[in-house]
Amino acid sequence: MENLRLLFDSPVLSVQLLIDGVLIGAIFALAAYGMALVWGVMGLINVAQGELVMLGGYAAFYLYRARIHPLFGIPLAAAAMFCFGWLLYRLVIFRIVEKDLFISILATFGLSILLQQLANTLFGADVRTAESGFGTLFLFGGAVTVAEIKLISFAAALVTGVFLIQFLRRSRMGQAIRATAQNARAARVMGVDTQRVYAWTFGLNAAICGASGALVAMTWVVHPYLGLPYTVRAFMIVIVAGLGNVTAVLATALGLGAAENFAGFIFGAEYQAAFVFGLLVAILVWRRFWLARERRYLQ
Amino acid sequence: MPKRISRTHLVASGGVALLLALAFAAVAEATGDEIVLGAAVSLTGKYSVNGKNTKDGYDLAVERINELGGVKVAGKPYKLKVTYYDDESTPARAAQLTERLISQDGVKFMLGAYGSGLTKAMAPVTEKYKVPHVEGNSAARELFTQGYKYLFAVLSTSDYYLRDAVNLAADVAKEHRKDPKTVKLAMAFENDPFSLDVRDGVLEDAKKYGMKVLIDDKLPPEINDMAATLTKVRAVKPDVLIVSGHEKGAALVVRQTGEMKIDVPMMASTHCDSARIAETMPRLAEGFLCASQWDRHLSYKDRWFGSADDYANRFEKRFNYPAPYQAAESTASVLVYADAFARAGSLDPEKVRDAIASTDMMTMYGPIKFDTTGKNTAKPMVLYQVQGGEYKVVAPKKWAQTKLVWPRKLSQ
Amino acid sequence: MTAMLEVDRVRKSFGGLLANKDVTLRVPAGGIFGLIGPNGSGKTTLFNSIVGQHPIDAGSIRFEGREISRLRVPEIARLGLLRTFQQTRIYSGMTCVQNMVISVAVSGLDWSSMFQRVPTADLRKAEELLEFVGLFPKRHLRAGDLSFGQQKLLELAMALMSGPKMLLLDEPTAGINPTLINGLLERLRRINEQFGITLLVIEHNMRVIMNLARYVYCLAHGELLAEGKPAEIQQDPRVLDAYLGSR
Amino acid sequence: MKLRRGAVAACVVLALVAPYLFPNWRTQMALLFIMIVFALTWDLLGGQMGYNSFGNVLFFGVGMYVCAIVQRNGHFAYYPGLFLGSAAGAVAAVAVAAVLGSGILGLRGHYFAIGTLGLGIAAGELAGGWDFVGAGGGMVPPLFPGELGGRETFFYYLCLALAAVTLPVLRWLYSGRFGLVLNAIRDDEDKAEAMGLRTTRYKTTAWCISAFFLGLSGGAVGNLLGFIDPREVAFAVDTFGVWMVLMAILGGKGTLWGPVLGAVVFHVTKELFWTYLLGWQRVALGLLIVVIVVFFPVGILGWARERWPERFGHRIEGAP
Repeated sequence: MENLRLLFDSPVLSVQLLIDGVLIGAIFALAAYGMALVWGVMGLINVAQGELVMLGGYAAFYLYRARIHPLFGIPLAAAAMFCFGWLLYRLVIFRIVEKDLFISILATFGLSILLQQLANTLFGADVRTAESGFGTLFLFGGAVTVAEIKLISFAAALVTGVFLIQFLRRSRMGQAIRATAQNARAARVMGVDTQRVYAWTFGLNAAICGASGALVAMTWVVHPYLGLPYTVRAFMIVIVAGLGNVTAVLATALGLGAAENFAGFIFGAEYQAAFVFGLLVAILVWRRFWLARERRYLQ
Repeated sequence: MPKRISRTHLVASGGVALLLALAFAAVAEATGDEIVLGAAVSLTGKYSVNGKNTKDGYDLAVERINELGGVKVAGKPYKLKVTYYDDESTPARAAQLTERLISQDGVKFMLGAYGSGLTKAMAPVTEKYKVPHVEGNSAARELFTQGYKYLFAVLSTSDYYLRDAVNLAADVAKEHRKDPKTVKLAMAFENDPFSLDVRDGVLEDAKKYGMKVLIDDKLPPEINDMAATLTKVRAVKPDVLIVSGHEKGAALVVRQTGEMKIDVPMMASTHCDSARIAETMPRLAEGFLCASQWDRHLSYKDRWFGSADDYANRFEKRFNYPAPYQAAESTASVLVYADAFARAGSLDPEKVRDAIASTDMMTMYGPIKFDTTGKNTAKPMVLYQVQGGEYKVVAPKKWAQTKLVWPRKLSQ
Repeated sequence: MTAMLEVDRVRKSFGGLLANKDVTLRVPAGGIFGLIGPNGSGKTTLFNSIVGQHPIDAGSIRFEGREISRLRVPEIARLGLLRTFQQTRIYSGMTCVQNMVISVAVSGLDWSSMFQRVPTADLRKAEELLEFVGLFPKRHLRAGDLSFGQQKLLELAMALMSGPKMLLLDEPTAGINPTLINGLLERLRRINEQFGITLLVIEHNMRVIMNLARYVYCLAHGELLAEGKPAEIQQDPRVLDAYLGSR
Repeated sequence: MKLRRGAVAACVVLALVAPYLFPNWRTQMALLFIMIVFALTWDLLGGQMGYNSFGNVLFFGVGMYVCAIVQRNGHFAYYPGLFLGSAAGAVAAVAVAAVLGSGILGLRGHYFAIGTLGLGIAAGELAGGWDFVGAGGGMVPPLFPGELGGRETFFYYLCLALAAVTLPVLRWLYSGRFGLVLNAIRDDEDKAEAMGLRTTRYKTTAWCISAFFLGLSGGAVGNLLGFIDPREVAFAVDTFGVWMVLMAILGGKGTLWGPVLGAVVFHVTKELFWTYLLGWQRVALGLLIVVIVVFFPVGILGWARERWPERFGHRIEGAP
């Protein structure tokens, strides 16, 4: 437990880990918003979530190539991905909405490997990155560093969260989405075009993922196979936070990012992923026993 | 309750029979005046960048050799041809495809896949079928301690990738009148056979000098962020940071050390040239040390391509990107075959194997001479440093274009 | 007469809504008892509390003198206290006979019987009971293909198959063709008399319950409003108020 | 009846002589049998019991690693080592299933799917970090001692035997009370509990049976491939783990022969893709998956049963 002692010896490291983790979590939060939205409204678990992030990253990368500053790349990538999401809905997703959840998991899994491979063929497998040109902030006399781009991610996560809440509350489409989420059949009877609502929802999801992908391209690297970690983390976050609560999603995502970063530090990077998935199983099992005491089920 | 499933039986067994028949009918193999080499390369999956390099290297060699009239075996000219499959960067697939190439497609000579894990899975198969297997992209030392007789590698084994970085660190320490013992190392290696082997080499040399290893992390293959490891690096302030994790690892470490302002006087990584860190992130990559099997500025020559530089130009013209060493070593593997076919004067795999074993040739990739375990002991590794956005050879001394810049200047 | 089921000051709330408010009732062994009350008076909630579907907030529930308010559904079922559902629940993908044969009393099953083939005795009993509820001709159909009323009968037969001591029936006549109701009542009486099973029946149809039950409990607003013989209950002004008021 | 016996006999004979008829395809065919075992054991939970697991590959990996460890550290001769190793692998897999059972099998619906997915991935990551089993470098089981080609034939028959045992065992299980209870859990688990059935016991037992066969096949596949990688061979959640599900669904889940049919169709199609669609094979596979689940969610046999219900022993009309 050498690493643990290191942490106690210089507590400022914890600050660094916490900040980094929370900022990583902000990007997970974006992917998780979209998943919660699609899951809640369309009853669909989208396993291709990470691939949407990946495609958003490529969109930002090519915009960057075309000499558009990545900061403007974020909304542009989001807009491009909205169209892509809409298209995807009209082509495939509409067939699996309102079917068994398990069907949606498998179908979107198929989509995810298809998108991976297409990206591999179209964009090449090279590791890409979009240089944002942002600098680094120093805190605590240089003991803690924060990349500005990560702060921007964090801000983007907050802004998107607020936007999402306001959109769902205020706009006509937002209200239609909420009505459909509550009861699709009733909404249809009331004259809501649920197909259009679903297409919008999925497009919105893709747009949010696209924005997070742009941030990934600016913060880390983009390659065709980066999706799975985002999908799985989005799952976890949504399960823990529940479907209807944007604030809870954000809080859980930030917490997960921090927990993961601490785990990587303490157990070594090789057990970081094992820790995350172990945690997922542990949370589920714990909730199951906790509910069983209540004579209830996790369902 | 009687469950009547007789029809089900019929449907099921009928389907089985039909499909099996369909599958078996799908094999045909043409051999005219062609020698077919088999290769499973990673066109998809995590090694697909290098898999493409490998395939391009093979293709360029085959094109060039055929352009020059092919290979003369016992007076008769043959053209070369490569049959490819995609191993998807997974060992299981690679082993299976090797088996298929040999037993179903009738391939008698195998070229290597990209990656030690894959070759580890393939070597037992080629060994079993007694099929020569010349590869230029799998450098794990373990491959050459199994007593394989049909496996030959034209490249330096992976434990040599970053030994020079350790040696350089020791030299620098001596120059500054310090004991190499005082040098502190931090290491992060991807958790795969190749990188773990690189780690072994580094550890061995570090032990030789008595250096202290402060951090020894294994990075998971799907890692997207190195913040946890780098925070540790900042805390313990090592003199050398060594990273190996294919392209992703190289790109991530350059990017994140830059962003987190991790100030380590010497940083070294594998694969930074194929990750193109100097081209895409010149500011952050400045001063990084990169291990390479080969460089276009080395003064090697052969009769097919001319000098190393000629090869690089030809490659760039053909494929529109600068030749990485992964392509050069793939080309060299084909050249070994061309040379061995001519000397063996036969296409009998046994005779070809013996001819390969006695190879002693010069190529644009470097001298090739196999020891009894099948690895090329004649060619050294080189170490680049990124200086002013370009890769400059700094070690070994014999090939050095320029002097090492130490300590590395932190970008602002 | 000893009490078979004792419900003592049971309280259950969902969020802010108090569904059962200190309900106390004693069901003696051996008869047919009715549980009535207007919609939303907490009858089904009480059933759910008794069989262990959800925890109760306060109070105690005893079955044959044994405290069961902390036990879970299958444990209570194995004691011989079974319920049927308002919306029927059957295994829709399996045939009627299959539905029946896995409904045998679990207390008689141990590890070794897990992998057994279904004994012919069980098959015979299943067919007899299907005959009893009038589903014998349909015994090889998928249960999911039956009509709603037939599914209710199947569910009743499944409950009988496991030889319970007491059955809680949630609106057995709802959704059944009115012409068949008399037959159903006849069967319920025979279940009580021939098989010796105590019945507690939730019912909306006043004519039915007055005809069937020997003793009736009436719930309103989550509280026990009145209890007594059908004739008494029928005259009770509070009960009339509750029903009329709820309209 | 005669026709059916004839068809079965023909299949048995074909399977027995196949390695001599098509010696080049022995490894592929051995893997096909493993795929059949995968699909069958997945269907035991997913099809018959309605518990869609994404992590069954966990038991496969446990069996593979335990077998290889016994072979490596046990200093036995090859065949005893393989035999003991496989047995130990199967026992270990069953033990893991039994221990995890009460916790994981209490999850329902998609929580179960995701929980098992997490288990499978976590196991791969743990094995990938553990130096005792070679960490990310993987393990190499001992070399087969026999002569050239003997290895393929040996493993062909081993895998054939495995599939040939799994199928009748499952058939026997489905024909009795056990199968009926599993179906009851699938149709309405709450009702099964309300009837007093000890559902957890049945579910755990089913999982253990599934784990047993997967553990055995893990030992065999580790030796057949000759190389164990933690994430891509042993705990290959995103390939084997998902393929099991697909194969069972493709053939028709909840039927005995569906998974077999699905495994054959899927394996052969996949091999053809990999041969003829170089570079695009995963696009084709992805499309195939989408098409399968969107258009054939009930699978080949399920579709056939809807089409010709009377041939499958189902009656729609009343009374004989």
